[in-house]
Amino acid sequence: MKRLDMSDRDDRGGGRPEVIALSFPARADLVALARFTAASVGARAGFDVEEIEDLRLAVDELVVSFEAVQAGGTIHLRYTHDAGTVTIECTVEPGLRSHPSEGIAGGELWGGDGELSRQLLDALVDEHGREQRQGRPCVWLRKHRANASA
Amino acid sequence: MKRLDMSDRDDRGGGRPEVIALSFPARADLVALARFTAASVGARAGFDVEEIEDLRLAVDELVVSFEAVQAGGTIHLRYTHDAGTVTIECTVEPGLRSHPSEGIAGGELWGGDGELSRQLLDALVDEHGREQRQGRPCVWLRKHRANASA
Amino acid sequence: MSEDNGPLVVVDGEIDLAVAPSLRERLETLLAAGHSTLYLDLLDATFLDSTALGVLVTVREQCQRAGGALHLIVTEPRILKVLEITGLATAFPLHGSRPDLAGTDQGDETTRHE
Amino acid sequence: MSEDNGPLVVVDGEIDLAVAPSLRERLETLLAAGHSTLYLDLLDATFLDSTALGVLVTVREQCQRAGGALHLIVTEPRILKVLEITGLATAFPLHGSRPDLAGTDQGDETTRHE
Ligand SMILES: Nc1ncnc2c1ncn2[C@@H]1O[C@H](COP(=O)(O)OP(=O)(O)O)[C@@H](O)[C@H]1O
Ligand SMILES: Nc1ncnc2c1ncn2[C@@H]1O[C@H](COP(=O)(O)OP(=O)(O)O)[C@@H](O)[C@H]1O
Repeated sequence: MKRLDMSDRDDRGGGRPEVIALSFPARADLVALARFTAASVGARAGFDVEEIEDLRLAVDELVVSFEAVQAGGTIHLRYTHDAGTVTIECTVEPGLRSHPSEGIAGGELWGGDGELSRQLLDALVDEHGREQRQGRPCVWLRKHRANASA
Repeated sequence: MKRLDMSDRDDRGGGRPEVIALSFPARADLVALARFTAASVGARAGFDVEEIEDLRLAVDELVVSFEAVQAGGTIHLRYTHDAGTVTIECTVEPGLRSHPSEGIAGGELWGGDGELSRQLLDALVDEHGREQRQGRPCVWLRKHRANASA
Repeated sequence: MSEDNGPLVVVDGEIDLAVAPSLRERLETLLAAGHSTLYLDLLDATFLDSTALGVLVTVREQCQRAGGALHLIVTEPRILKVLEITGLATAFPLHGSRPDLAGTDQGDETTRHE
Repeated sequence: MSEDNGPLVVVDGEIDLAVAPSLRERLETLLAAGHSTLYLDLLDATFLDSTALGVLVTVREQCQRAGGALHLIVTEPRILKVLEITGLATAFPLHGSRPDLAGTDQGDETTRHE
Protein backbone atom coordinates (compact mmCIF):
# COMPACT_ATOMS: atom_id res chain seq x y z
CA MET A 1 0.00 0.00 0.00
CA LYS A 2 1.53 3.27 -1.12
CA ARG A 3 1.58 6.59 0.62
CA LEU A 4 -0.18 9.50 -0.98
CA ASP A 5 2.40 11.75 -2.55
CA MET A 6 1.13 15.32 -2.46
CA SER A 7 4.33 16.93 -3.65
CA ASP A 8 3.95 16.66 -7.40
CA ARG A 9 0.28 17.43 -7.48
CA ASP A 10 0.15 21.14 -8.01
CA ASP A 11 2.46 21.54 -10.90
CA ARG A 12 1.75 18.51 -13.01
CA GLY A 13 0.90 19.60 -16.50
CA GLY A 14 1.63 23.20 -15.59
CA GLY A 15 -2.09 23.91 -15.05
CA ARG A 16 -4.15 24.73 -12.01
CA PRO A 17 -5.62 21.58 -10.55
CA GLU A 18 -9.37 21.82 -10.01
CA VAL A 19 -10.55 20.94 -6.53
CA ILE A 20 -14.07 19.86 -5.60
CA ALA A 21 -14.91 19.28 -1.94
CA LEU A 22 -17.92 17.46 -0.55
CA SER A 23 -18.92 16.74 3.05
CA PHE A 24 -21.97 14.82 4.19
CA PRO A 25 -23.24 12.89 7.19
CA ALA A 26 -22.26 9.21 7.06
CA ARG A 27 -25.61 7.88 5.89
CA ALA A 28 -26.23 5.15 3.39
CA ASP A 29 -28.52 7.14 1.13
CA LEU A 30 -25.97 9.93 0.71
CA VAL A 31 -23.21 7.77 -0.75
CA ALA A 32 -24.76 8.45 -4.16
CA LEU A 33 -23.49 12.05 -3.79
CA ALA A 34 -19.93 10.77 -3.73
CA ARG A 35 -20.53 8.78 -6.92
CA PHE A 36 -22.24 11.60 -8.81
CA THR A 37 -19.43 14.00 -7.91
CA ALA A 38 -16.84 11.44 -9.02
CA ALA A 39 -18.59 11.17 -12.38
CA SER A 40 -18.52 14.96 -12.82
CA VAL A 41 -14.84 15.17 -11.94
CA GLY A 42 -14.02 12.23 -14.20
CA ALA A 43 -15.82 13.93 -17.08
CA ARG A 44 -13.89 17.17 -16.43
CA ALA A 45 -10.65 15.17 -16.45
CA GLY A 46 -11.47 13.71 -19.85
CA PHE A 47 -12.19 10.15 -18.66
CA ASP A 48 -14.21 7.97 -21.03
CA VAL A 49 -17.48 6.32 -20.00
CA GLU A 50 -15.83 3.12 -18.76
CA GLU A 51 -13.22 5.06 -16.75
CA ILE A 52 -15.97 7.19 -15.22
CA GLU A 53 -17.86 4.06 -14.17
CA ASP A 54 -14.65 2.70 -12.64
CA LEU A 55 -14.21 5.95 -10.71
CA ARG A 56 -17.82 5.91 -9.49
CA LEU A 57 -17.41 2.40 -8.08
CA ALA A 58 -13.97 3.17 -6.65
CA VAL A 59 -15.13 6.22 -4.68
CA ASP A 60 -18.10 4.20 -3.40
CA GLU A 61 -15.59 1.66 -2.09
CA LEU A 62 -13.57 4.41 -0.40
CA VAL A 63 -16.64 5.72 1.39
CA VAL A 64 -18.09 2.39 2.48
CA SER A 65 -14.71 1.36 3.87
CA PHE A 66 -15.51 3.76 6.72
CA GLU A 67 -19.00 2.45 7.44
CA ALA A 68 -18.78 0.26 10.51
CA VAL A 69 -16.70 2.57 12.69
CA GLN A 70 -18.04 5.93 11.84
CA ALA A 71 -21.82 5.94 11.98
CA GLY A 72 -22.94 9.38 13.08
CA GLY A 73 -19.77 10.95 11.70
CA THR A 74 -19.15 13.16 8.71
CA ILE A 75 -17.53 12.04 5.48
CA HIS A 76 -15.18 14.55 3.83
CA LEU A 77 -14.22 14.03 0.21
CA ARG A 78 -11.71 16.03 -1.79
CA TYR A 79 -11.58 15.47 -5.54
CA THR A 80 -8.68 16.89 -7.54
CA HIS A 81 -8.01 16.55 -11.22
CA ASP A 82 -5.06 17.73 -13.20
CA ALA A 83 -3.79 16.70 -16.62
CA GLY A 84 -6.00 13.62 -16.86
CA THR A 85 -5.31 12.36 -13.34
CA VAL A 86 -8.01 12.26 -10.67
CA THR A 87 -7.14 12.04 -6.98
CA ILE A 88 -9.84 11.45 -4.37
CA GLU A 89 -9.20 11.62 -0.64
CA CYS A 90 -11.78 10.56 1.91
CA THR A 91 -11.52 11.31 5.61
CA VAL A 92 -13.99 10.87 8.41
CA GLU A 93 -14.77 13.18 11.27
CA PRO A 94 -16.18 11.06 14.09
CA GLY A 95 -19.55 12.04 15.46
CA LEU A 96 -21.69 11.22 18.45
CA ARG A 97 -23.35 7.95 17.65
CA SER A 98 -26.81 9.10 18.67
CA HIS A 99 -28.73 7.16 16.05
CA PRO A 100 -26.61 4.11 15.32
CA SER A 101 -29.30 2.38 13.28
CA GLU A 102 -29.54 5.29 10.89
CA GLY A 103 -25.89 5.67 10.04
CA ILE A 104 -23.91 4.12 7.28
CA ALA A 105 -23.01 1.21 9.53
CA GLY A 106 -24.96 -1.94 8.97
CA GLY A 107 -23.50 -3.84 11.90
CA GLU A 108 -22.43 -7.36 11.11
CA LEU A 109 -23.71 -7.05 7.57
CA TRP A 110 -20.52 -5.44 6.39
CA GLY A 111 -18.05 -7.79 8.10
CA GLY A 112 -15.58 -9.29 5.66
CA ASP A 113 -16.30 -6.96 2.76
CA GLY A 114 -12.95 -5.24 3.14
CA GLU A 115 -11.32 -7.89 0.99
CA LEU A 116 -13.85 -7.44 -1.82
CA SER A 117 -13.40 -3.69 -1.58
CA ARG A 118 -9.64 -4.01 -1.79
CA GLN A 119 -9.84 -6.29 -4.83
CA LEU A 120 -12.11 -3.80 -6.58
CA LEU A 121 -9.88 -0.82 -5.80
CA ASP A 122 -6.78 -2.73 -6.95
CA ALA A 123 -8.46 -3.36 -10.30
CA LEU A 124 -10.22 -0.02 -10.81
CA VAL A 125 -7.59 2.60 -9.97
CA ASP A 126 -3.88 3.10 -10.44
CA GLU A 127 -3.02 3.71 -6.79
CA HIS A 128 -4.89 3.66 -3.53
CA GLY A 129 -4.01 3.73 0.13
CA ARG A 130 -5.02 4.30 3.71
CA GLU A 131 -3.14 6.49 6.15
CA GLN A 132 -3.56 8.78 9.14
CA ARG A 133 -4.08 12.45 8.32
CA GLN A 134 -3.96 14.79 11.33
CA GLY A 135 -5.01 11.93 13.58
CA ARG A 136 -7.89 10.87 11.36
CA PRO A 137 -8.05 7.92 8.99
CA CYS A 138 -7.81 8.88 5.34
CA VAL A 139 -8.37 6.61 2.37
CA TRP A 140 -7.40 7.84 -1.06
CA LEU A 141 -7.15 6.78 -4.68
CA ARG A 142 -5.59 8.05 -7.86
CA LYS A 143 -6.59 7.17 -11.40
CA HIS A 144 -5.08 8.29 -14.71
CA ARG A 145 -6.97 8.67 -17.94
CA ALA A 146 -5.88 6.00 -20.45
CA ASN A 147 -4.73 8.69 -22.87
CA ALA A 148 -3.45 11.06 -20.17
CA SER A 149 -0.84 13.54 -21.25
CA ALA A 150 1.05 13.35 -17.94
CA MET B 1 -35.71 40.66 0.60
CA LYS B 2 -35.33 39.05 3.99
CA ARG B 3 -32.22 38.45 6.00
CA LEU B 4 -31.21 34.89 6.73
CA ASP B 5 -32.05 34.07 10.32
CA MET B 6 -29.57 31.52 11.60
CA SER B 7 -30.67 31.65 15.22
CA ASP B 8 -33.50 29.16 15.19
CA ARG B 9 -31.84 26.69 12.92
CA ASP B 10 -30.11 24.31 15.27
CA ASP B 11 -32.91 23.47 17.59
CA ARG B 12 -35.93 23.36 15.35
CA GLY B 13 -37.70 20.07 15.74
CA GLY B 14 -35.37 19.12 18.54
CA GLY B 15 -33.23 17.07 16.14
CA ARG B 16 -29.75 17.52 14.79
CA PRO B 17 -29.84 19.34 11.48
CA GLU B 18 -27.95 17.52 8.76
CA VAL B 19 -25.37 19.59 6.92
CA ILE B 20 -23.98 18.86 3.48
CA ALA B 21 -21.23 21.08 2.09
CA LEU B 22 -20.07 21.30 -1.51
CA SER B 23 -17.39 23.48 -3.11
CA PHE B 24 -16.46 23.57 -6.77
CA PRO B 25 -14.79 25.85 -9.30
CA ALA B 26 -17.25 28.27 -10.92
CA ARG B 27 -17.64 26.38 -14.18
CA ALA B 28 -20.79 25.87 -16.18
CA ASP B 29 -20.59 22.10 -16.37
CA LEU B 30 -20.29 21.74 -12.59
CA VAL B 31 -23.60 23.45 -11.75
CA ALA B 32 -25.23 20.01 -12.12
CA LEU B 33 -23.44 19.04 -8.89
CA ALA B 34 -25.40 21.70 -7.02
CA ARG B 35 -28.66 20.36 -8.44
CA PHE B 36 -27.93 16.70 -7.70
CA THR B 37 -26.95 17.53 -4.13
CA ALA B 38 -30.14 19.58 -3.70
CA ALA B 39 -32.18 16.60 -4.85
CA SER B 40 -30.46 14.34 -2.30
CA VAL B 41 -31.03 16.81 0.52
CA GLY B 42 -34.64 17.34 -0.52
CA ALA B 43 -35.22 13.59 -0.46
CA ARG B 44 -33.67 13.35 3.02
CA ALA B 45 -35.96 16.19 4.17
CA GLY B 46 -39.02 14.30 2.95
CA PHE B 47 -39.80 16.55 -0.03
CA ASP B 48 -42.02 15.07 -2.71
CA VAL B 49 -40.95 14.82 -6.35
CA GLU B 50 -42.37 18.22 -7.31
CA GLU B 51 -40.76 19.92 -4.30
CA ILE B 52 -37.44 18.29 -5.15
CA GLU B 53 -37.67 19.61 -8.72
CA ASP B 54 -38.44 23.08 -7.33
CA LEU B 55 -35.37 22.84 -5.11
CA ARG B 56 -33.15 21.69 -7.97
CA LEU B 57 -34.16 24.67 -10.08
CA ALA B 58 -33.92 27.07 -7.15
CA VAL B 59 -30.34 26.11 -6.27
CA ASP B 60 -29.40 26.40 -9.93
CA GLU B 61 -30.73 29.95 -9.82
CA LEU B 62 -28.67 30.72 -6.70
CA VAL B 63 -25.49 29.50 -8.36
CA VAL B 64 -25.98 31.20 -11.72
CA SER B 65 -26.72 34.49 -9.98
CA PHE B 66 -22.97 34.64 -9.32
CA GLU B 67 -21.87 33.94 -12.87
CA ALA B 68 -20.80 37.16 -14.44
CA VAL B 69 -18.66 38.51 -11.62
CA GLN B 70 -16.99 35.41 -10.39
CA ALA B 71 -15.50 33.44 -13.23
CA GLY B 72 -12.40 31.71 -11.95
CA GLY B 73 -13.71 31.71 -8.40
CA THR B 74 -14.98 28.93 -6.19
CA ILE B 75 -18.64 28.31 -5.35
CA HIS B 76 -19.35 27.19 -1.79
CA LEU B 77 -22.73 25.65 -1.02
CA ARG B 78 -24.05 24.65 2.39
CA TYR B 79 -27.23 22.59 2.51
CA THR B 80 -29.02 22.11 5.82
CA HIS B 81 -32.22 20.28 6.49
CA ASP B 82 -34.15 19.97 9.69
CA ALA B 83 -37.75 18.98 10.32
CA GLY B 84 -38.81 19.28 6.70
CA THR B 85 -37.10 22.61 6.04
CA VAL B 86 -34.16 22.91 3.66
CA THR B 87 -31.81 25.90 3.78
CA ILE B 88 -29.19 26.43 1.10
CA GLU B 89 -26.50 29.12 1.29
CA CYS B 90 -24.23 29.92 -1.61
CA THR B 91 -21.12 32.06 -1.30
CA VAL B 92 -18.37 32.77 -3.75
CA GLU B 93 -14.66 32.97 -3.15
CA PRO B 94 -13.18 35.15 -5.88
CA GLY B 95 -10.38 33.68 -7.94
CA LEU B 96 -7.80 34.85 -10.39
CA ARG B 97 -9.54 35.15 -13.68
CA SER B 98 -6.90 33.29 -15.64
CA HIS B 99 -9.27 31.60 -18.08
CA PRO B 100 -12.26 33.91 -18.40
CA SER B 101 -13.75 32.04 -21.33
CA GLU B 102 -13.93 28.81 -19.38
CA GLY B 103 -15.67 30.03 -16.29
CA ILE B 104 -19.33 30.17 -15.47
CA ALA B 105 -19.54 33.67 -16.91
CA GLY B 106 -20.93 33.94 -20.38
CA GLY B 107 -20.33 37.65 -20.79
CA GLU B 108 -23.22 39.57 -22.23
CA LEU B 109 -25.25 36.42 -22.64
CA TRP B 110 -26.42 36.55 -19.06
CA GLY B 111 -27.30 40.23 -18.90
CA GLY B 112 -30.87 40.79 -17.75
CA ASP B 113 -31.53 37.30 -16.46
CA GLY B 114 -31.52 38.47 -12.86
CA GLU B 115 -35.19 39.37 -13.13
CA LEU B 116 -36.14 35.92 -14.45
CA SER B 117 -34.08 34.33 -11.71
CA ARG B 118 -35.78 36.41 -9.03
CA GLN B 119 -39.25 35.52 -10.35
CA LEU B 120 -38.37 31.84 -10.27
CA LEU B 121 -36.96 31.98 -6.74
CA ASP B 122 -40.02 33.93 -5.52
CA ALA B 123 -42.26 31.17 -6.84
CA LEU B 124 -40.18 28.12 -5.95
CA VAL B 125 -39.06 28.71 -2.37
CA ASP B 126 -40.51 30.17 0.82
CA GLU B 127 -37.74 32.68 1.47
CA HIS B 128 -34.62 33.81 -0.31
CA GLY B 129 -32.16 36.62 0.01
CA ARG B 130 -28.78 38.10 -0.75
CA GLU B 131 -26.43 39.55 1.83
CA GLN B 132 -22.76 40.04 2.67
CA ARG B 133 -21.19 37.30 4.75
CA GLN B 134 -17.67 38.10 6.04
CA GLY B 135 -17.18 40.48 3.16
CA ARG B 136 -18.37 38.01 0.53
CA PRO B 137 -21.69 37.96 -1.25
CA CYS B 138 -24.02 35.20 -0.06
CA VAL B 139 -27.30 34.17 -1.64
CA TRP B 140 -29.56 31.82 0.25
CA LEU B 141 -32.97 30.17 0.13
CA ARG B 142 -35.22 28.28 2.47
CA LYS B 143 -38.01 25.91 1.52
CA HIS B 144 -40.44 23.99 3.71
CA ARG B 145 -41.97 20.66 2.88
CA ALA B 146 -45.72 21.03 2.23
CA ASN B 147 -46.49 18.65 5.10
CA ALA B 148 -43.61 19.86 7.30
CA SER B 149 -44.03 19.28 11.01
CA ALA B 150 -42.28 22.53 11.95
CA MET C 1 -39.93 32.87 -46.89
CA SER C 2 -43.17 31.97 -45.19
CA GLU C 3 -43.52 33.20 -41.65
CA ASP C 4 -45.01 29.88 -40.53
CA ASN C 5 -42.22 27.63 -41.65
CA GLY C 6 -38.70 27.53 -40.37
CA PRO C 7 -35.89 25.26 -39.30
CA LEU C 8 -36.29 22.95 -36.32
CA VAL C 9 -33.68 22.77 -33.57
CA VAL C 10 -33.81 19.85 -31.13
CA VAL C 11 -32.36 19.99 -27.61
CA ASP C 12 -32.56 17.32 -24.98
CA GLY C 13 -31.57 16.82 -21.36
CA GLU C 14 -30.93 19.66 -18.96
CA ILE C 15 -30.81 23.08 -20.61
CA ASP C 16 -28.69 25.05 -18.17
CA LEU C 17 -25.71 27.37 -18.02
CA ALA C 18 -23.49 24.69 -19.60
CA VAL C 19 -25.74 24.30 -22.62
CA ALA C 20 -27.34 27.72 -23.07
CA PRO C 21 -24.39 29.30 -24.94
CA SER C 22 -24.31 26.66 -27.64
CA LEU C 23 -28.11 26.76 -27.93
CA ARG C 24 -27.93 30.50 -28.46
CA GLU C 25 -25.19 30.12 -31.03
CA ARG C 26 -27.17 27.49 -32.89
CA LEU C 27 -30.32 29.62 -33.02
CA GLU C 28 -28.46 32.79 -33.98
CA THR C 29 -26.66 30.99 -36.78
CA LEU C 30 -30.06 30.21 -38.30
CA LEU C 31 -31.17 33.83 -37.86
CA ALA C 32 -27.98 35.01 -39.54
CA ALA C 33 -28.72 32.64 -42.42
CA GLY C 34 -31.94 34.56 -43.07
CA HIS C 35 -34.53 32.57 -41.13
CA SER C 36 -36.94 34.70 -39.12
CA THR C 37 -39.09 31.86 -37.77
CA LEU C 38 -37.51 29.05 -35.75
CA TYR C 39 -38.91 25.95 -34.09
CA LEU C 40 -37.27 24.69 -30.90
CA ASP C 41 -38.13 21.11 -29.96
CA LEU C 42 -37.94 20.76 -26.16
CA LEU C 43 -39.84 17.44 -26.07
CA ASP C 44 -36.82 15.60 -24.63
CA ALA C 45 -35.62 18.47 -22.47
CA THR C 46 -36.06 17.77 -18.76
CA PHE C 47 -34.86 21.00 -17.19
CA LEU C 48 -34.68 24.66 -18.17
CA ASP C 49 -33.30 27.45 -16.01
CA SER C 50 -33.21 31.26 -16.24
CA THR C 51 -30.04 31.26 -18.32
CA ALA C 52 -31.73 29.11 -20.97
CA LEU C 53 -34.87 31.18 -20.66
CA GLY C 54 -32.75 34.29 -21.22
CA VAL C 55 -31.55 32.80 -24.50
CA LEU C 56 -35.13 32.08 -25.58
CA VAL C 57 -36.22 35.63 -24.76
CA THR C 58 -33.29 37.17 -26.65
CA VAL C 59 -33.76 35.00 -29.72
CA ARG C 60 -37.52 35.55 -29.66
CA GLU C 61 -36.92 39.32 -29.89
CA GLN C 62 -34.56 38.83 -32.82
CA CYS C 63 -37.12 36.64 -34.61
CA GLN C 64 -39.86 39.21 -34.05
CA ARG C 65 -37.69 42.06 -35.26
CA ALA C 66 -37.14 40.06 -38.45
CA GLY C 67 -40.90 39.56 -38.84
CA GLY C 68 -40.98 35.96 -37.58
CA ALA C 69 -41.40 34.06 -34.34
CA LEU C 70 -39.70 31.55 -32.07
CA HIS C 71 -41.96 28.51 -31.67
CA LEU C 72 -41.51 26.15 -28.74
CA ILE C 73 -42.53 22.50 -28.85
CA VAL C 74 -42.88 21.48 -25.23
CA THR C 75 -44.93 19.11 -23.09
CA GLU C 76 -42.72 18.69 -20.01
CA PRO C 77 -44.68 20.10 -17.06
CA ARG C 78 -41.53 21.41 -15.36
CA ILE C 79 -40.66 23.52 -18.39
CA LEU C 80 -44.24 24.75 -18.77
CA LYS C 81 -44.11 25.69 -15.07
CA VAL C 82 -40.97 27.78 -15.64
CA LEU C 83 -42.64 29.57 -18.55
CA GLU C 84 -45.74 30.24 -16.45
CA ILE C 85 -43.85 31.52 -13.39
CA THR C 86 -41.97 34.01 -15.52
CA GLY C 87 -45.05 35.11 -17.44
CA LEU C 88 -43.60 33.83 -20.69
CA ALA C 89 -46.13 31.07 -21.41
CA THR C 90 -48.04 33.43 -23.69
CA ALA C 91 -44.94 35.08 -25.19
CA PHE C 92 -44.08 32.11 -27.40
CA PRO C 93 -46.25 30.10 -29.79
CA LEU C 94 -46.38 26.75 -27.94
CA HIS C 95 -46.96 23.35 -29.56
CA GLY C 96 -47.56 19.94 -28.01
CA SER C 97 -45.90 18.07 -30.85
CA ARG C 98 -43.55 18.64 -33.77
CA PRO C 99 -45.05 20.37 -36.76
CA ASP C 100 -45.35 18.29 -39.93
CA LEU C 101 -41.95 18.43 -41.56
CA ALA C 102 -43.28 17.97 -45.11
CA GLY C 103 -43.10 21.03 -47.34
CA THR C 104 -40.71 23.01 -45.20
CA ASP C 105 -36.96 23.27 -45.13
CA GLN C 106 -36.85 21.79 -41.67
CA GLY C 107 -35.61 18.41 -42.80
CA ASP C 108 -32.22 19.81 -43.75
CA GLU C 109 -31.80 22.06 -40.80
CA THR C 110 -32.87 19.62 -38.13
CA THR C 111 -29.89 18.97 -35.94
CA ARG C 112 -29.62 17.29 -32.63
CA HIS C 113 -28.02 19.35 -29.90
CA GLU C 114 -26.00 17.32 -27.43
CA MET D 1 -38.67 -28.85 -3.23
CA SER D 2 -36.65 -29.05 -6.43
CA GLU D 3 -33.17 -27.62 -6.21
CA ASP D 4 -33.55 -26.00 -9.59
CA ASN D 5 -36.66 -24.01 -8.88
CA GLY D 6 -37.05 -21.18 -6.46
CA PRO D 7 -38.50 -17.76 -5.95
CA LEU D 8 -37.38 -14.82 -8.06
CA VAL D 9 -36.35 -11.52 -6.52
CA VAL D 10 -36.04 -8.48 -8.77
CA VAL D 11 -33.83 -5.49 -7.95
CA ASP D 12 -33.22 -2.46 -10.12
CA GLY D 13 -31.14 0.68 -10.07
CA GLU D 14 -28.01 1.09 -7.98
CA ILE D 15 -27.44 -1.73 -5.50
CA ASP D 16 -25.32 -0.04 -2.89
CA LEU D 17 -25.03 0.47 0.85
CA ALA D 18 -28.49 2.07 0.95
CA VAL D 19 -30.17 -0.90 -0.70
CA ALA D 20 -28.06 -3.87 0.38
CA PRO D 21 -29.70 -4.30 3.84
CA SER D 22 -33.20 -4.60 2.43
CA LEU D 23 -31.97 -6.92 -0.32
CA ARG D 24 -30.40 -9.15 2.31
CA GLU D 25 -33.57 -9.09 4.40
CA ARG D 26 -35.67 -10.01 1.40
CA LEU D 27 -33.45 -12.94 0.43
CA GLU D 28 -33.13 -14.22 4.00
CA THR D 29 -36.89 -14.10 4.47
CA LEU D 30 -37.22 -16.52 1.57
CA LEU D 31 -34.49 -18.76 3.05
CA ALA D 32 -36.30 -18.72 6.39
CA ALA D 33 -39.50 -19.74 4.59
CA GLY D 34 -37.77 -22.95 3.50
CA HIS D 35 -36.43 -22.06 0.05
CA SER D 36 -32.87 -23.19 -0.58
CA THR D 37 -32.60 -22.01 -4.18
CA LEU D 38 -33.18 -18.37 -5.05
CA TYR D 39 -33.08 -16.41 -8.31
CA LEU D 40 -31.98 -12.79 -8.23
CA ASP D 41 -32.89 -10.75 -11.31
CA LEU D 42 -30.28 -8.01 -11.80
CA LEU D 43 -31.32 -7.23 -15.39
CA ASP D 44 -32.35 -3.68 -14.47
CA ALA D 45 -29.59 -3.13 -11.92
CA THR D 46 -27.03 -0.60 -13.10
CA PHE D 47 -24.50 -0.64 -10.26
CA LEU D 48 -23.32 -3.11 -7.63
CA ASP D 49 -20.68 -2.43 -5.01
CA SER D 50 -18.81 -4.54 -2.45
CA THR D 51 -21.55 -4.15 0.16
CA ALA D 52 -24.11 -5.65 -2.24
CA LEU D 53 -21.58 -8.29 -3.27
CA GLY D 54 -21.10 -9.11 0.41
CA VAL D 55 -24.84 -9.79 0.67
CA LEU D 56 -24.73 -12.07 -2.37
CA VAL D 57 -21.77 -14.02 -0.96
CA THR D 58 -23.44 -14.44 2.44
CA VAL D 59 -26.77 -15.54 1.00
CA ARG D 60 -25.04 -17.86 -1.47
CA GLU D 61 -23.39 -19.68 1.46
CA GLN D 62 -26.74 -20.02 3.23
CA CYS D 63 -28.33 -21.41 0.07
CA GLN D 64 -25.52 -23.92 -0.38
CA ARG D 65 -25.66 -25.04 3.24
CA ALA D 66 -29.38 -25.73 2.69
CA GLY D 67 -28.57 -27.78 -0.41
CA GLY D 68 -29.56 -25.12 -2.96
CA ALA D 69 -27.97 -22.24 -4.85
CA LEU D 70 -28.24 -18.50 -5.45
CA HIS D 71 -28.75 -17.90 -9.17
CA LEU D 72 -27.98 -14.49 -10.70
CA ILE D 73 -29.69 -13.20 -13.82
CA VAL D 74 -27.37 -10.51 -15.12
CA THR D 75 -26.30 -9.01 -18.42
CA GLU D 76 -25.00 -5.58 -17.35
CA PRO D 77 -21.29 -5.46 -18.25
CA ARG D 78 -20.47 -3.33 -15.20
CA ILE D 79 -21.91 -5.94 -12.84
CA LEU D 80 -20.20 -8.79 -14.70
CA LYS D 81 -16.97 -6.82 -14.38
CA VAL D 82 -17.40 -6.57 -10.60
CA LEU D 83 -18.01 -10.33 -10.38
CA GLU D 84 -14.93 -11.03 -12.48
CA ILE D 85 -12.64 -8.67 -10.58
CA THR D 86 -13.56 -10.34 -7.29
CA GLY D 87 -13.27 -13.86 -8.70
CA LEU D 88 -16.97 -14.50 -8.09
CA ALA D 89 -18.08 -14.88 -11.72
CA THR D 90 -17.83 -18.66 -11.36
CA ALA D 91 -19.19 -18.79 -7.81
CA PHE D 92 -22.80 -18.19 -8.86
CA PRO D 93 -24.90 -19.88 -11.55
CA LEU D 94 -25.26 -16.99 -14.05
CA HIS D 95 -28.12 -16.54 -16.51
CA GLY D 96 -28.58 -14.08 -19.34
CA SER D 97 -32.36 -13.99 -19.03
CA ARG D 98 -35.10 -14.89 -16.58
CA PRO D 99 -35.83 -18.60 -16.27
CA ASP D 100 -39.22 -19.77 -17.51
CA LEU D 101 -41.61 -19.03 -14.67
CA ALA D 102 -44.07 -21.80 -15.59
CA GLY D 103 -44.16 -24.80 -13.27
CA THR D 104 -42.40 -23.11 -10.37
CA ASP D 105 -43.62 -21.11 -7.43
CA GLN D 106 -41.76 -18.07 -8.67
CA GLY D 107 -44.86 -16.29 -9.87
CA ASP D 108 -46.14 -15.82 -6.37
CA GLU D 109 -42.88 -14.85 -4.82
CA THR D 110 -41.78 -12.43 -7.47
CA THR D 111 -41.54 -9.05 -5.86
CA ARG D 112 -40.06 -5.89 -7.13
CA HIS D 113 -37.48 -4.35 -4.85
CA GLU D 114 -37.47 -0.56 -4.89
N1 LIG E 1 -25.09 19.84 -24.36
C1 LIG E 1 -24.28 20.58 -25.12
N2 LIG E 1 -24.49 20.67 -26.45
C2 LIG E 1 -23.69 21.38 -27.22
N3 LIG E 1 -22.60 22.03 -26.76
C3 LIG E 1 -22.34 21.97 -25.46
C4 LIG E 1 -23.16 21.25 -24.56
N4 LIG E 1 -22.64 21.37 -23.31
C5 LIG E 1 -21.56 22.13 -23.43
N5 LIG E 1 -21.37 22.51 -24.71
C6 LIG E 1 -20.32 23.37 -25.23
O1 LIG E 1 -19.09 22.83 -24.84
C7 LIG E 1 -18.18 23.90 -24.54
C8 LIG E 1 -17.56 23.67 -23.19
O2 LIG E 1 -18.57 23.72 -22.19
P1 LIG E 1 -18.29 24.32 -20.76
O3 LIG E 1 -19.41 23.92 -19.91
O4 LIG E 1 -18.02 25.77 -20.85
O5 LIG E 1 -17.02 23.53 -20.29
P2 LIG E 1 -15.58 24.14 -20.00
O6 LIG E 1 -15.78 24.97 -18.77
O7 LIG E 1 -14.77 22.90 -19.78
O8 LIG E 1 -15.14 24.93 -21.18
C9 LIG E 1 -18.97 25.18 -24.56
O9 LIG E 1 -18.63 25.89 -25.71
C10 LIG E 1 -20.42 24.75 -24.62
O10 LIG E 1 -21.16 25.59 -25.45
N1 LIG F 1 -34.15 0.69 -2.96
C1 LIG F 1 -34.62 0.26 -1.77
N2 LIG F 1 -35.48 -0.78 -1.73
C2 LIG F 1 -35.95 -1.20 -0.56
N3 LIG F 1 -35.63 -0.67 0.63
C3 LIG F 1 -34.77 0.35 0.62
C4 LIG F 1 -34.24 0.88 -0.55
N4 LIG F 1 -33.42 1.92 -0.23
C5 LIG F 1 -33.45 2.01 1.10
N5 LIG F 1 -34.25 1.07 1.62
C6 LIG F 1 -34.55 0.83 3.03
O1 LIG F 1 -34.99 2.05 3.60
C7 LIG F 1 -34.49 2.14 4.91
C8 LIG F 1 -33.83 3.48 5.10
O2 LIG F 1 -32.68 3.56 4.27
P1 LIG F 1 -31.36 4.34 4.73
O3 LIG F 1 -30.51 4.50 3.51
O4 LIG F 1 -30.74 3.65 5.88
O5 LIG F 1 -31.91 5.76 5.14
P2 LIG F 1 -31.90 6.42 6.59
O6 LIG F 1 -30.46 6.67 6.86
O7 LIG F 1 -32.73 7.64 6.39
O8 LIG F 1 -32.52 5.45 7.55
C9 LIG F 1 -33.52 1.01 5.13
O9 LIG F 1 -34.10 0.06 5.99
C10 LIG F 1 -33.30 0.44 3.77
O10 LIG F 1 -33.18 -0.96 3.83
